[in-house]
Amino acid sequence: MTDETDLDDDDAPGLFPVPPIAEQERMIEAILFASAEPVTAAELTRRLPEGSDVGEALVHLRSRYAGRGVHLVRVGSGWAMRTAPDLGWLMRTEQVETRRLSRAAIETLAIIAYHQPVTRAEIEEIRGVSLSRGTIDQLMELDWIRFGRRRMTPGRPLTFVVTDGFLDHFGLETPRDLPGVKELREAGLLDSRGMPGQQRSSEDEDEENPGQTELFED
Amino acid sequence: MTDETDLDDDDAPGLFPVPPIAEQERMIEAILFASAEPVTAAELTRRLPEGSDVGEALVHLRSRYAGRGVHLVRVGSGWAMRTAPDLGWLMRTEQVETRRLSRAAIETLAIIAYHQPVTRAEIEEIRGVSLSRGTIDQLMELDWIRFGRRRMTPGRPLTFVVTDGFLDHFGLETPRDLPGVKELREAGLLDSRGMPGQQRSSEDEDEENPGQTELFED
Amino acid sequence: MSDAEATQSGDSVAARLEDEALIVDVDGYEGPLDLLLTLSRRQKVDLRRISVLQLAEQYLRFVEAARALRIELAADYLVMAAWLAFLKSRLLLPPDPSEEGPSAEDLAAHLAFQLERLEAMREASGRLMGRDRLGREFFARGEPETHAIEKRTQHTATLLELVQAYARLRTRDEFRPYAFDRTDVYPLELALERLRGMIGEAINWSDLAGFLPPGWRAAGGRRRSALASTFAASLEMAKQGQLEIQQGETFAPIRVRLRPQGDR
Repeated sequence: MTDETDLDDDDAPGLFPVPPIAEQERMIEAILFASAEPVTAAELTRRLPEGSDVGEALVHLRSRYAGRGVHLVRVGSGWAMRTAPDLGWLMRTEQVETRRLSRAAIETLAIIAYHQPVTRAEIEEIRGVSLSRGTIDQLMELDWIRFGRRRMTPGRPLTFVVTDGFLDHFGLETPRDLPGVKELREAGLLDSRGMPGQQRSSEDEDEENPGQTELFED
Repeated sequence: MTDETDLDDDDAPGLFPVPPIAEQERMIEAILFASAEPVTAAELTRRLPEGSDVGEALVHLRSRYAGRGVHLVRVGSGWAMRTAPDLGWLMRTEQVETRRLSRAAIETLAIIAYHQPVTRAEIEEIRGVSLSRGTIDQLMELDWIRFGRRRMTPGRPLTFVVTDGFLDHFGLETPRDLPGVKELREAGLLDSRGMPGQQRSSEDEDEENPGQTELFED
Repeated sequence: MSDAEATQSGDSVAARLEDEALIVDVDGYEGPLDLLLTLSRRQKVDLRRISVLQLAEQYLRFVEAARALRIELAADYLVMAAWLAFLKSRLLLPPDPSEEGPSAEDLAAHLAFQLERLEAMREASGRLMGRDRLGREFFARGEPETHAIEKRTQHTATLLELVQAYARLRTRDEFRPYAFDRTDVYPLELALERLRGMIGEAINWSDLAGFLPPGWRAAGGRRRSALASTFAASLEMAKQGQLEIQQGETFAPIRVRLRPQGDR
């Protein structure tokens, strides 16, 4: 067991000289930054070394942040750091509601990742159901898949491949780094249920994807 | 099925002049302040007006916060604002109780960090015991490790590498900043040497320590 | 402890006592390498100058002692013991020029390297965990701001979900339900629909074959399928009292007509 050396917890006040005002300012800055809600001046006084002048430090801190991208503001009875109101438009994408991908979508994505480049017909063959247009659209919108080269077989079907955005999201460097079923099991990430051997001819179906021609080109 | 609101209403288009660097700095300051997670330079570039020089603005911002209660830190491919470590004692109320890791998990983590990318077999060879199932699982759950590239040796084994989340947690800019990594490398202790006379060693040798190149290239 | 043992040199007794102290702790070791590292620390020298021969002897003594105390040692401890016994004999004997493979010195050097490397990783992990850490010494923004003007739904999935989905598909492949994949099949539903639509015209007896859809009339599989379905449809309609069926003799054409109004 590693010994995590305990830091000497010395906020013991009184014994130490009052830190300079610039240091008090630093302390308040850190507390306000890390706090989940506004902090009252009384609370700051309680947390800072004895003899600190919270009022004065706040004045300094406030003027330091004047005109910056972040401001020191009063919120109710407390103090907080807030981004400058004129930069609100930058925060727009912060609020995202995350929703899990549907089963159809994740299965389709998995097939594309493991078999790319793969045609629509191949995806349907593996899943055993036909592929809805919405699924492909959704994965495209997420920028996780894109069109690959056309397959050089009769009908020249379109193929799908995964994007760099996909690799990024899933923390992979290349699609080849996807773990195999056996490796997952070894890493303890999968039930150790027996997995029948995989057998599938990667024969190209000659299949037309009418209506998608115009989407080709990336 | 789900209606995803259009996301292509892009931030400030090229119609507007590029804001001055001080303004770019403000914007980055606001974005990083607003986010608890590191934000990549690519993401900053995407969110700032076209033509902005994120790299330069970050340099300015970093020096502005030098010595303050809050710092601008680099975390792998991302950037984040973090409180100065010397003020940790002030943050008693914000401290989170972290789950204690087993010795096996800690050592496995260190081996992955120092030897990355590293295969399961190499981890086991270094520790002299087999890797228990829960260990990798636990480290992945903490988002401290992920799959790396497959090793280009027979069997193409999976490798493990540490994540930006790991760097963030331990206050490291890059894996190069791991304590003592240089000395360990010079002492040859990060080489993957197999037992003399075993086939395994020949595989490893014709690979010229991929761990090192990976670790020290950007 | 017998008197005979007590007369041994003080050093040896001390070593034995230490070994026995270790035995109590045998569960505390993670494996042979871990145990070897602990033993090697007792040489109180830099790991680079460790005496592998001495270490091998210490280890073998430990295993002996464990046996004497009837402690079950895991197989890997015994494998290591066998290997160290072999290494020890090789180190003691003059090298046999006819022998192939790595020299005893190479093997010993590698063991020393392994110990040094494990020690280094132990130290490194200690230093790593001793670093200033997020949420302990330094902190992220406590109150991330979300000036959301618009809400955006982001779909997300983890690598594990992705891979498990794939694994699931791979299993299911084997159990794909039986499906009728042939294309040249004229379904009963279609035949019924067609016959219902046309029967009104058949006031007089009409050959069933006349109701076959265009494109299914040429001899062959398609015709057979269409004829069978149309016949089945006619049986169904006859059962419902909507038409009558007639066949002059065996293998003669089957004829149908609308059931006269009065009979309904």
